[in-house]
Amino acid sequence: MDLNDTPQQAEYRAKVRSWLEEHKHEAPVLQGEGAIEDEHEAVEAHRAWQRKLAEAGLTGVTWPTEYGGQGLGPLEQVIVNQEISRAGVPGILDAIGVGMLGPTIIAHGTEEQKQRYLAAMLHGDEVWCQLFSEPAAGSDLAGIQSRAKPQDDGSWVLNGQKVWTTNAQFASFGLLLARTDPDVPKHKGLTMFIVPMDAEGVTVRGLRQITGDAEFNEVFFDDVALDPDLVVGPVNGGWGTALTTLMFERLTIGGGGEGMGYRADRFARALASDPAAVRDPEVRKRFGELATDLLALRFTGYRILTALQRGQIPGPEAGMGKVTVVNAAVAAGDLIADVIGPDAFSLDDEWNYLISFLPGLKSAGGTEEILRNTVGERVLGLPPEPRLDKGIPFSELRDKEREAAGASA
Amino acid sequence: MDLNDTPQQAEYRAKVRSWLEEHKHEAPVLQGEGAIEDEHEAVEAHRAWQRKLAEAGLTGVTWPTEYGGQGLGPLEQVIVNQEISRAGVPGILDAIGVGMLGPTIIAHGTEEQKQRYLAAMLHGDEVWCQLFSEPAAGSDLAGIQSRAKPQDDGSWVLNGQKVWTTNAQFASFGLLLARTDPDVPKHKGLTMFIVPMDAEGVTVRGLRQITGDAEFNEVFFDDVALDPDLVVGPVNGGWGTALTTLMFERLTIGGGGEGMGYRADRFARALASDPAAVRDPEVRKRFGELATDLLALRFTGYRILTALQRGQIPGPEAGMGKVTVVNAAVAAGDLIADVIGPDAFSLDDEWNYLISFLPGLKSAGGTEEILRNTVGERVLGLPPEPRLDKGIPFSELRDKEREAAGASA
Amino acid sequence: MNFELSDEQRALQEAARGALSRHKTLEAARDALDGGERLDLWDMAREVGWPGLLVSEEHGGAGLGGLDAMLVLAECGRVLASVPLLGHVPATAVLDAAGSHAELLSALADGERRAAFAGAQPPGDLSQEWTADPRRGHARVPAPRAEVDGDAAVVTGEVAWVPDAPGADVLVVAVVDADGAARAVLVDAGAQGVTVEPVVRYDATRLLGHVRLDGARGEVLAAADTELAAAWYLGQGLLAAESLGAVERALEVSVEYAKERFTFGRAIGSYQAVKHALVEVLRRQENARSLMYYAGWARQDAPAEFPLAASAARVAAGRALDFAARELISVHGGIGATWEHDAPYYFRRAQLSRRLLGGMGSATDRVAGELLGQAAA
Amino acid sequence: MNFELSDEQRALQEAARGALSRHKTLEAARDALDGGERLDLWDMAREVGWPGLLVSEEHGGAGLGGLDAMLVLAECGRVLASVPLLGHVPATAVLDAAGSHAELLSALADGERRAAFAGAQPPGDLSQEWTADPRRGHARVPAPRAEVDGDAAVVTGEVAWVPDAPGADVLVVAVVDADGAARAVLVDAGAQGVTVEPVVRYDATRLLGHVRLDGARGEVLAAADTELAAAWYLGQGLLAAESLGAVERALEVSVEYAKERFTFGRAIGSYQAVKHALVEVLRRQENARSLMYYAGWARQDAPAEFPLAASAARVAAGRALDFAARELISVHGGIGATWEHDAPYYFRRAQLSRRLLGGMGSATDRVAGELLGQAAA
Repeated sequence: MDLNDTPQQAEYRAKVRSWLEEHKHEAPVLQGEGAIEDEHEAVEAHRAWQRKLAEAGLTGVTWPTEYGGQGLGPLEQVIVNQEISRAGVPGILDAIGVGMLGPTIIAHGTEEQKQRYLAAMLHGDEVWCQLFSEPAAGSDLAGIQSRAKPQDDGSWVLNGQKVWTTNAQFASFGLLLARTDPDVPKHKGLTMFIVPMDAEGVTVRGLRQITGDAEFNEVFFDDVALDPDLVVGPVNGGWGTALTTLMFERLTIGGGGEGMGYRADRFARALASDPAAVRDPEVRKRFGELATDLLALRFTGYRILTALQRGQIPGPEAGMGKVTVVNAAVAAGDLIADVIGPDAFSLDDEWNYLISFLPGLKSAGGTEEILRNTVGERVLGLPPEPRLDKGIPFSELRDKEREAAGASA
Repeated sequence: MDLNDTPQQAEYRAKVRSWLEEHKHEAPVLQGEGAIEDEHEAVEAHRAWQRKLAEAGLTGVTWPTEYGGQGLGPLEQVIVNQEISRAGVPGILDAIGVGMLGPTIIAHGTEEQKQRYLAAMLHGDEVWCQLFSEPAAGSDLAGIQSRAKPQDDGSWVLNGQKVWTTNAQFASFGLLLARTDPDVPKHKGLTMFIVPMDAEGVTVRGLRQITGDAEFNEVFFDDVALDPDLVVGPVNGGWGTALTTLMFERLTIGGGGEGMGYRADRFARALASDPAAVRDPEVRKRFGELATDLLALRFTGYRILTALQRGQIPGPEAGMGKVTVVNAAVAAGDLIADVIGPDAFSLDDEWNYLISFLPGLKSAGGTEEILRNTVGERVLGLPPEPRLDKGIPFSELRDKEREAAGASA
Repeated sequence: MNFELSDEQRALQEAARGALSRHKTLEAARDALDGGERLDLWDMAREVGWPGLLVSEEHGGAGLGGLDAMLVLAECGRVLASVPLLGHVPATAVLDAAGSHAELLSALADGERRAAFAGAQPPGDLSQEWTADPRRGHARVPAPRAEVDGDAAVVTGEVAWVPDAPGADVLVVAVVDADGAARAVLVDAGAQGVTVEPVVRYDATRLLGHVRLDGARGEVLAAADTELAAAWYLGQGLLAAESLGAVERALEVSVEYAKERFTFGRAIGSYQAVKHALVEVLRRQENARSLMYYAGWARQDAPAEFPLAASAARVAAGRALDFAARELISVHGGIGATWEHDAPYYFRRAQLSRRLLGGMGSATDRVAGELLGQAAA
Repeated sequence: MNFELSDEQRALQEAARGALSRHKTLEAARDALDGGERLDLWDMAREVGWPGLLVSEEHGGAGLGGLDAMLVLAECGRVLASVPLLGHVPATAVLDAAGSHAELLSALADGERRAAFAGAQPPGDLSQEWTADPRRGHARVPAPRAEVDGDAAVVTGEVAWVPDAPGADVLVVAVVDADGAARAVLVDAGAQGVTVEPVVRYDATRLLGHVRLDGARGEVLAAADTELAAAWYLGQGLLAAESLGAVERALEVSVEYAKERFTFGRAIGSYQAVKHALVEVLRRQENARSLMYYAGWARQDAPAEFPLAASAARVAAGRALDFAARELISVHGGIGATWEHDAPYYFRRAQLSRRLLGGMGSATDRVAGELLGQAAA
């Protein structure tokens, strides 16, 4: 067991660190004291910072060099992330585009698409958003209802609604999954599109969360015309294209761990400042248990990084880290608010934010239930639930559901 | 709200109490210090005590008078139970027979059966056991495989195995559910029988639990011949007959609550004897939570009694009391053993017994999962799980299962 | 044996539900957080006679019992209505027990004037101290001290997070005199040396205030310390009731959605993960209800058990609400965590309630302490 | 970055599994409870070189690391094998660090002689005391006291529930001298004033003893108090490993049964209630594994973190085993709670392990104490 870098990694880390050391005064302040208040200004400053990182080769670390990347491995990406975090500067503005959507285009896009979109994405000139989830297609992503109808001239007309869309309010493009054939089973009639967010008929609406902030958006499509060259991957083969995106999503999440700031030492500081809490065995018991979970997460992260380094792709069990971290953070918020009392809910209190943010995080990126199903079936080899929607054309499914709901109501 | 008896109830209670006061010296000591050690002797002494209670009208309180009962309501039965518990004497030997099996015969038996069996059951002369559960039919009771084949002379030949049978080792008769037609869906081919436990081909084997005691038995049937007059209720209508038994089982359980001795004050005494434990906020927190659950159980019991008194039959939600009590008792055992340390597991320690007994109790009488399904569907009105066994002849079901198990293995 | 609600109590429940249904309480809960005015339902409460629920009939009240007040609070809790009864009702109970101040009592019973109870947690098996909630932190603070001279008292100290203190006309304060005995003191909210600092945290339907007394003059009430303790536990019971009501509604909404929302071709309520969790809400709800009945019964018929009963009711109902509010969000998927949905307001209610009036931790500890104390005796 | 087992470590694991597979350990666990002889696998352990795992090569040991010892204990834990390493290994680690007694060390490394560690829990953020496990009850007791004169020590006191003490030839005892400093003392098990009372509780594979020292003479070892502390935490890590191994096997058996057993026409493993619970076992198992690696790594490369790492590993593995053993019973329905089934022996292992070596409670408290202490610094 060795948590140290290899000589090559150490050299790379030194290079990254020295660049950051030299340039960190150019980074914008986006959080905490002195943060840029105006949202638009903040985005523009963040965009400029991404451009600098890109020019220094610190974005798209794992992208092929032909598309502006560095052609390096996931460990180098992790080193960059660690050094950025250590330097206390922001990461890139468009982590979703560069981390998940760009790689999807690299895997499934046409050469024209790659030339047109990738460089601008990498430099932050054009930010992207992911248009997959819908109000009625969350856990069951293939249940998407947004409809793109083919036109005689080869173009498409899109109608529908997406939800939980991060960055949509300033994105230039979205990668969107739409139903293009409702008369086949639900996984088979989907297609992936690039959607220019400034196209006519696209409306973005902020969606406020418990925190009061609009961390996500709803996006509405009203007769949006899409050119034929906006299709990514095969028509009606969008499910396969989407699986690539989801694989990169898992890779992004799997590499992190304590990245969300839910670290045992942070919670320890909050408790250590209250002598009565430090002396209370009940407080210590609760803290000891949740801290154990958070520590486990850190070292599970190292195991995943080791696997990545060996060229293995993390399986669905890597997603369990989210279950661990969310539940431990909920326990920490509960405990700290129990110790502080109602004053933990002061508007500017970090615990107020944490406690409010977690319930939304819990279902973001797939519920715990779906994850447990997947891990149970794919890792433990347990048999699947009976599926009532298999092989049934999508258009008939909805009628069946309405009927069933009527019967049980 | 009023926890007092009505004048009639108070009068009845006084009568019961005075009889017990007068006769309690005649009761055998079956537990604790001075208990009869030999099992056979203990059973015989208990049988004699049941006879005395029967003669005093303190068994079969709710049975119709024509079959030797008192024709009273469930509240009077509860009063008898409470007074027996208060007097510190044992209840009847054959609670299963008198509480569940006798009432089934009263509801579905022929007049000849009633005349032949009920009086001897009530007086403890003939003890009964319930032969429903099988190794492969626990939660899914209708999946019973014990097979009774009709003979040309109208008699039946029984083969199969039952399990979790209390009192089988000294029972005279068993009420048994067997499959009589495998070529119809599983609920439709069952029949209820009376089985003389001394018939040729019946073998009883004790089944030891974690405690080390054989609290249950396995019962094997090897070409056991059953006369036609041993059928209870309609041939192939056994499922309906069994539902009556299960309803009486729920009634028996619903009326109790803290009857198993899992009372908050009992656990409090164990903790109160350890001053370090009393001062430890973590111990107090855990005890406070489990004690709250146990208190809730007591007062839920009063609500159920109130409903019984009003002639209502408790619904499946009454079964949740078992979930509450088992989990609270597990928490209590955990806590007390944490406080005492390894010495809690001394052979003669009551906590050793409690901790060992609870895991078996957890699945006895239906698992928590099945109960939650039932309550979710019948009380909350949630839709059922998809059922893959509906309408399929029993004989084909097993083949399908084997096939599915092979596919997933 | 009768451990169910009487017909009168059911009528009281129904009347409360009816009265509250005419107000958009949930929208008000959201608006208030967004800077809107709190929807104060005191006038409605006066119309239906709630301010005098526990005031004896001779003083113009309804002369009802603790359980009746709990039933009303449960209905308020269902719809997150802001009705300042949590502070008012225990205060009137102490005043009524003292038997003095008939005129004030009538005004309070009528709702013309409003009271709040700046209570203290009574001594337990391990400590002889009366303690108050602190502004911030884990250590409890001593209840205010008073110099007593006959009926007059001069009070100094602070009680933080007092329910319904802002806007109250009079305060009933639990204080400790020079001999260490607990006394009930009536203080006019406008008197010199009295400051009530209004505070809003997380759940804007909740009217809270830090009550600071700097040599404030008040009148000692002829209420025994057992009455002060009973008022504290009444507060626990009322909070339990409020939480129970919120659980009931959260469960209804969750069940409804679980029947209608489909995923993978099945209603989500048909999946065990959802079904079993909702049954768990039901289990906790019914346990909490049984203990609320226990608390109501004990206050009347077994006062020695009231500390145990009210604390247990609070623990059960509080835990039920914690669980139910999270499940309400969770069953709705992401949409349950949005500002527009009702679920977050139940969550906010759960979060704040859990930390009020000593917090759930003290209540749980008290359940243990009562039983351990009895066992040691 | 390499946070996985080396090829050598995998080979060690496989060899251990192979060696253990030739013994009917589960049947032995059952028989021993029924009054049969405990199946002592010491001879097997000697053959494969386990007694000297942590002894340096110059003294005839394998000179391996803490993680290697944990991997062996995990394999023993899988099959509930009774191999008295939990006491022996930490004792040899202290002796090896002391650097004296070469002859004894060789004999211990070879397994010709056997040692046990009568350890004490080191001071934490709130207390400066070294404490030992008591015979019964919640209060910990002070570690044995010693009068030290040069290399000689006279020791008085008791350590209860010492793993593998019965039958050990020598004892390494953690004592406190007149200055309050912790010292390691080597005591011959046969020396005057030494009594080892064998005790069996609940899990008959477990060799335990109450070690009583009445003015027993021993030799002070040149091991720093940090070595004594490290040996205590090594015990925590080994217990964690043993528990993790048991979890692995419990999960395998549970999953296998969940695929084969049908109810209502479906394999029970297809129901979410069963599936999600088994995934929960997996989640806890993998968290425990990560922390066991952490403990192994920290002992070698970050000794200051070893108390935290080993305590956390114990908490995670202990909680995983608690859950896994109950789930193993529960997934099997009633049959899982019968004497003939293997499940109860995993349950017994979980129950007893939880209360050994300070108990899970102390370990959890220590995780908190380490982090709170750092945060306050």
